[in-house]
Amino acid sequence: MAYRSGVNLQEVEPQAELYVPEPARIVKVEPQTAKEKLFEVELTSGRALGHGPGQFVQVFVPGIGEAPISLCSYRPGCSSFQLCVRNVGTVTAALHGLRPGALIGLRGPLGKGFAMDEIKGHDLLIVGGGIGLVPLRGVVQAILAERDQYGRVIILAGFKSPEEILFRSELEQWEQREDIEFAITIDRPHPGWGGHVGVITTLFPELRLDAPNTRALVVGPPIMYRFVITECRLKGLADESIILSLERRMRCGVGKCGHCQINNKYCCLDGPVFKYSELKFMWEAI
Amino acid sequence: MAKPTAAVFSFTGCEGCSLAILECEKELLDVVKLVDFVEWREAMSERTEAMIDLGFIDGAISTHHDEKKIRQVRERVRMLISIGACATNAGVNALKHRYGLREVKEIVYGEAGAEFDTISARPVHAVVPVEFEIPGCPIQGEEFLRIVLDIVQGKQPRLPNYPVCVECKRKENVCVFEKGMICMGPVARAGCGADCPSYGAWCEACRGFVDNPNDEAHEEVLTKYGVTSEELLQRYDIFCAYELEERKSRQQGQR
Amino acid sequence: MADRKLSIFVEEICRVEGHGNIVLNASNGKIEELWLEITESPRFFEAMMLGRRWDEATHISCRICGICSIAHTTTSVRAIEDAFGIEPSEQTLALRKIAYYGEMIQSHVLHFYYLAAPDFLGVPSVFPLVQSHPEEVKRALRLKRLGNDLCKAIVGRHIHPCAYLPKCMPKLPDPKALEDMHRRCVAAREDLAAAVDLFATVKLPDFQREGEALASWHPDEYGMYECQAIKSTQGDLTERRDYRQKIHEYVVPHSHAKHAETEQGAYMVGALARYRCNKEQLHPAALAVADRLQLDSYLFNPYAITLAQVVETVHSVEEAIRYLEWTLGRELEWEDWGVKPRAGRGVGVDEAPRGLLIHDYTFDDDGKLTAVNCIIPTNQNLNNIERDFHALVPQIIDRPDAEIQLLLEMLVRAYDPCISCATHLLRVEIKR
Amino acid sequence: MALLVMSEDYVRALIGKLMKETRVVAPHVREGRKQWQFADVVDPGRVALEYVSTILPPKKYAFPTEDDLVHWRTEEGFSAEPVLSVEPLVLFGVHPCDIYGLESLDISLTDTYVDPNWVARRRAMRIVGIDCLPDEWCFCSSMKTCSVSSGYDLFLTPINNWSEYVAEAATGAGAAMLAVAEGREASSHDLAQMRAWQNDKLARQRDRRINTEVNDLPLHFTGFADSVVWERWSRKCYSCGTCNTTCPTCFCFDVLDKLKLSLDEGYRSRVWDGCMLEDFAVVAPHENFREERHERLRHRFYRKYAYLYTRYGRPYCSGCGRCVRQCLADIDPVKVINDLLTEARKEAAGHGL
Ligand SMILES: Cc1cc2nc3c(=O)[nH]c(=O)nc-3n(C[C@H](O)[C@H](O)[C@H](O)COP(=O)(O)OP(=O)(O)OC[C@H]3O[C@@H](n4cnc5c(N)ncnc54)[C@H](O)[C@@H]3O)c2cc1C
Ligand code: SF4
Ligand code: SF4
Ligand code: SF4
Repeated sequence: MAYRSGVNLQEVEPQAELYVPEPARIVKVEPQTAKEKLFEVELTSGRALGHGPGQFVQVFVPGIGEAPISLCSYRPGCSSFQLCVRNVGTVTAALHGLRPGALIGLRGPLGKGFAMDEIKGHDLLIVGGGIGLVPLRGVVQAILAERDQYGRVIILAGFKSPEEILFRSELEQWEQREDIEFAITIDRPHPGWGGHVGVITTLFPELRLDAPNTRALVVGPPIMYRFVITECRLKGLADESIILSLERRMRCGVGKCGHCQINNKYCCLDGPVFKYSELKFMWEAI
Repeated sequence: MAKPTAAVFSFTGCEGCSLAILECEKELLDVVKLVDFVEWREAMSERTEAMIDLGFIDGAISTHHDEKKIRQVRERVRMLISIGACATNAGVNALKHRYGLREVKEIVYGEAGAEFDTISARPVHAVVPVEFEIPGCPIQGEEFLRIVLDIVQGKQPRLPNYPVCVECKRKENVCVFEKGMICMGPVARAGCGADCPSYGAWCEACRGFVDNPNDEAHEEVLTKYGVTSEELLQRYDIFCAYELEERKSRQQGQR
Repeated sequence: MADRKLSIFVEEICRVEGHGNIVLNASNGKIEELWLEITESPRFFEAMMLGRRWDEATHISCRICGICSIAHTTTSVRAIEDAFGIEPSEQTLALRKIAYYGEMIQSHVLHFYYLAAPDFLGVPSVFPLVQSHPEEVKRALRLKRLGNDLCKAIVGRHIHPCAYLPKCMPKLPDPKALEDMHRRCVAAREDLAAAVDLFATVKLPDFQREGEALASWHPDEYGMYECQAIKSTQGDLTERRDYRQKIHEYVVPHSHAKHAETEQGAYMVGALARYRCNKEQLHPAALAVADRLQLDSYLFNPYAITLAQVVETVHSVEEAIRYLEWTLGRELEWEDWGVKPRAGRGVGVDEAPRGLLIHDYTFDDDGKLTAVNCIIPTNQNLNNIERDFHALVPQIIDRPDAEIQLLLEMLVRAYDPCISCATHLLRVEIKR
Repeated sequence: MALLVMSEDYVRALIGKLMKETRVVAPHVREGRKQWQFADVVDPGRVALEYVSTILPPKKYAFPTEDDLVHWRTEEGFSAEPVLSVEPLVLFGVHPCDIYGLESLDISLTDTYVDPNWVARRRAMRIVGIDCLPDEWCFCSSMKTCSVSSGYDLFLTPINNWSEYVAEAATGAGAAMLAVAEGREASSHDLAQMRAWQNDKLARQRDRRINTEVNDLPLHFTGFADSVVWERWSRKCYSCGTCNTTCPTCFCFDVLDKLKLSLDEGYRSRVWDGCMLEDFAVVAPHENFREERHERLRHRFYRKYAYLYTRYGRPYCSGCGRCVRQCLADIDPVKVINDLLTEARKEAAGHGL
């Protein structure tokens, strides 16, 4: 029989701390919008997290619970890191109630982030919808740290309304930069908004891309993926050049609990960052 | 944060649910460190005029007096939590709806019954808005404590949305269908630890239904075990009579 | 003070189960109105049960009362068994009794410690006692928990037991749990001794009123469970099924609870009634406690019901120990559940902690209920309480309102009325 | 390895000897019916050596229904530590399908990250396997789990109509058990009976087969996500998760926070979960990735026979039949898969293939 045989349990190394949150301190809290806050966090041990862009941590609020949150900063050498959290439920609400100095628990970094080595040397089309911009912010920071390693960098950001715009001052800086092509849109007209209006796909017709050399990094709500992927493919991007990050319910974050399974992938282990080519035959992915 | 105040108010019911709170003996001493009980007729003589943070209601609303009183209570309470099958679901009280109100009075009290105040039994949420509901007949002490903890911490409490079979199988029970009993477990909301099947009896869905019960499957299965649809409905009735009435009127409303 | 108008209205008497009011109107020392009003919403159990299958009957009727739901279940199951001609095995009876005494313990402890003791200690509820009498409170918790856990070990839980069915136990208890319960029952003797010490210091209000008392009777044991006949302090025995010949129920306008009487008029049921009827059959340990509390000198003082409960708790713990030992001494056997319904009438009579409880069912061929009558202890006591009121008030009418009110409330509480149980019961209203 | 033939009395005597040193768990009949449960042995005479299947698989000893993982405090800052209680254990009387189940969880729970609680408890476990006769729900012959060649210390095969057992040690621990056991040497006649036993097992399942080679299942599942089969079978599914709960190869869990009433300390513990339950794939806010019953049923089947098969190199189904034995709606994997295969053939015919 061709079944894989059992595991020699004497040879594996049990990870005693696998589910144990490590103490971390909230250093700073910055309100972003009505629903999002940006937390600056560091491990109390002083150890640097050592994460890559697109990875996440399991954040534990004592007594309340745990939730997966993307690491949204990428600043090698800096012992603290940032989490941008939208208040949607139990844990996120409790997080929003915390002040600088509060202690939380963290597990991670977890998951496969954006493979920066694979996208180096290419033009990048970065598309972020709403809270989807959160993991992408780390990517942009990584790119800017080594700007010369990449080709063109195009960033498209979409929000429902001006009130929901995240990382406002940073977006303004990106907009100012000569080495980034930046566009922002809001879904519906809004008093006082002079910029582009329309869903994010309405920014696509203007785009001129060198398709074979372009990698698209797309993060947003499920509905956005369907339309943005179609646009990317229309622009001639190959399926393996479209890179996405997905969200699922996660309890363990380490490929055991089964909640984040998307067809035969575990979102927490094999993702959250996937190539569209991996997902396109998965009816549960998008 | 100041210690929240709590009160228990009883309406039409057996008061088993208030007793279930008193029965958390081991924990009660810790609970009074978390919340201050300021009014609870069954257990204490004190009463209060002040606004109450947490009001637990047991019992259904089944008289005009009840109805008036619950409206007054609502005014005095920040967070209203119905506890037990009667308060959340009208409980067994709704069984009387199968007869006319006049008939039930007569059956029990004879002619003298005619002047008694009774109206259709309704859950609290049908009369005033409630913030949360803890089901069960009676409520489970553990669940009650968990929910009080959640509330004290500002956490949204949650009830399981899976059927009793889950807890029943975790306890490795022999399914009571195999003993010739009829079980509501497959459509009933869990959270009780499958108490009844674990002690060898059947589940009566005292916690109401899961969000999307598969009644059609249940009817089919029960037919397999020789139960008629009518008997099935009767079974549903014991604790879910009101829920079924509500569902029916919702469906009619949609049409 | 001759022209003092007295008007007391106690709305929703506290520390009783259910809703009731006391109404007292007196003018110039003459009582104009004095009654116990039951405002508990009527619940119509007897009607709701008609047409239901026999296997639903118990689960519905035990919802009459959450405080003594084991008693209701016991009586209901026995009515079903009576109707279907089922004789449960000795093992089943022994196991049921453990749960039954469990409830007696928990209910009595709840009453004498949580509900009555605050009166004697001069506080409004058990909560202040947590600070002032921590040891007593812990002892009360321990004893009450013992009662609960006895129920839990056998029938799953005390409020609306899960596993109490006609014919046999649907699940055998875990022998380890039984051993544990035995150990705890034995240890509880010490807590009880301390409770007895506390109640030995209590001074009861001075009041006596003679009257009939009814209780279950069993040839071989103190009548509680498995009643064979209803015994009266008048000396007569009434067959279980013939209870109607002795007890007459009627509706009174001021109350949702039916009242009851015998030919002698109002009568008393409950712990003191049982003591008066069957004292000789008590366990010697309980008799010794009765002596210590001088219960025999209070036979006609309703405030002494609380003391009788202390005595009965000792009895119940001893009985629980006896039946636990019986069960532990043998290998429990599986019995198959399978009840065959048949047409006929069945009557269950037992003692709820508050007194005589009767469930009377008639079934048709399909095992569906065609007639139901339930007689509940609190209902039976209501009449007696009102008689007590009328005897007591003239004796105390010159005292201050607050004292009158307290004495009346304490009197009602002493009967340990379970008003929700009375289904069909309480507020004190004093208008002078 | 040495073979020893033991009478039933000797087998029970061996249990008695093992009990002196270690906690021993074995199947026991439940409530006087044809249902069994792994439970602590109190009296070796009451162990059910001849049984069909326990309600819950023996994985519960390494992966309890509720298992505390983490203990945390906030008294002085925040601290957390792993929680693990392990105790040496002999699992006596495990059927081949359940051994297969335990080995499967060894694979998935050590893949990439190594689950500490599982591994510690599994290491502290000795397994005595025992062979069985399948009932009308078993389909181990289709799943090729009728016999296993590893995953046990000692294995007992009944011969001479359950009066004797051929004991075969596979490890040092197994050999040590044999060393204290009594019995006689095996003869070639005994070995022939062992083989006959295997054949008998296969023969009993002749009419209960999956109509394809199990190795081909991942392939057969490809492209049938939209098959009517899922909808058809899910119509009578309660979403009660009994199939997940009783499965020896399921390992999904939820994590609960249990807070002490003092508010400054608590546990995080895992409880069994199941992909058939309605809220299994719910994320914020109110999005359910498998909202429909048929989506959940499909996921379960794909996970067992395709996803995890490709991922971990073996099907995550041991053919023990528990899921259908306990399913009130009689949703039978054999029938569902055969139904899928039939539909596939019809479809292929429709395409003129
Ligand atoms: C890889 C990854 C990265 C992420 N990164 C971020 C990020 O950077 N920032 C961010 O804000 N969010 C992020 N999220 C999303 C975030 O994890 C979720 O919003 C978070 O888990 C919500 O947790 P909560 O406890 O606050 O909400 P919950 O209390 O879990 O509730 C959220 C919603 O889920 C539903 N729900 C959850 N559990 C149940 C249940 N058992 N039964 C019924 N309904 C249920 C509820 O309807 C509720 O509306 C990320 C998610 C993933 C997977
Ligand atoms: S006994 Fe009831 S709750 Fe338990 S598995 Fe069977 S049907 Fe489900
Ligand atoms: S098993 Fe059913 S009837 Fe029993 S407590 Fe649970 S929900 Fe209520
Ligand atoms: S397949 Fe059967 S056991 Fe599984 S969830 Fe559906 S009804 Fe329950």
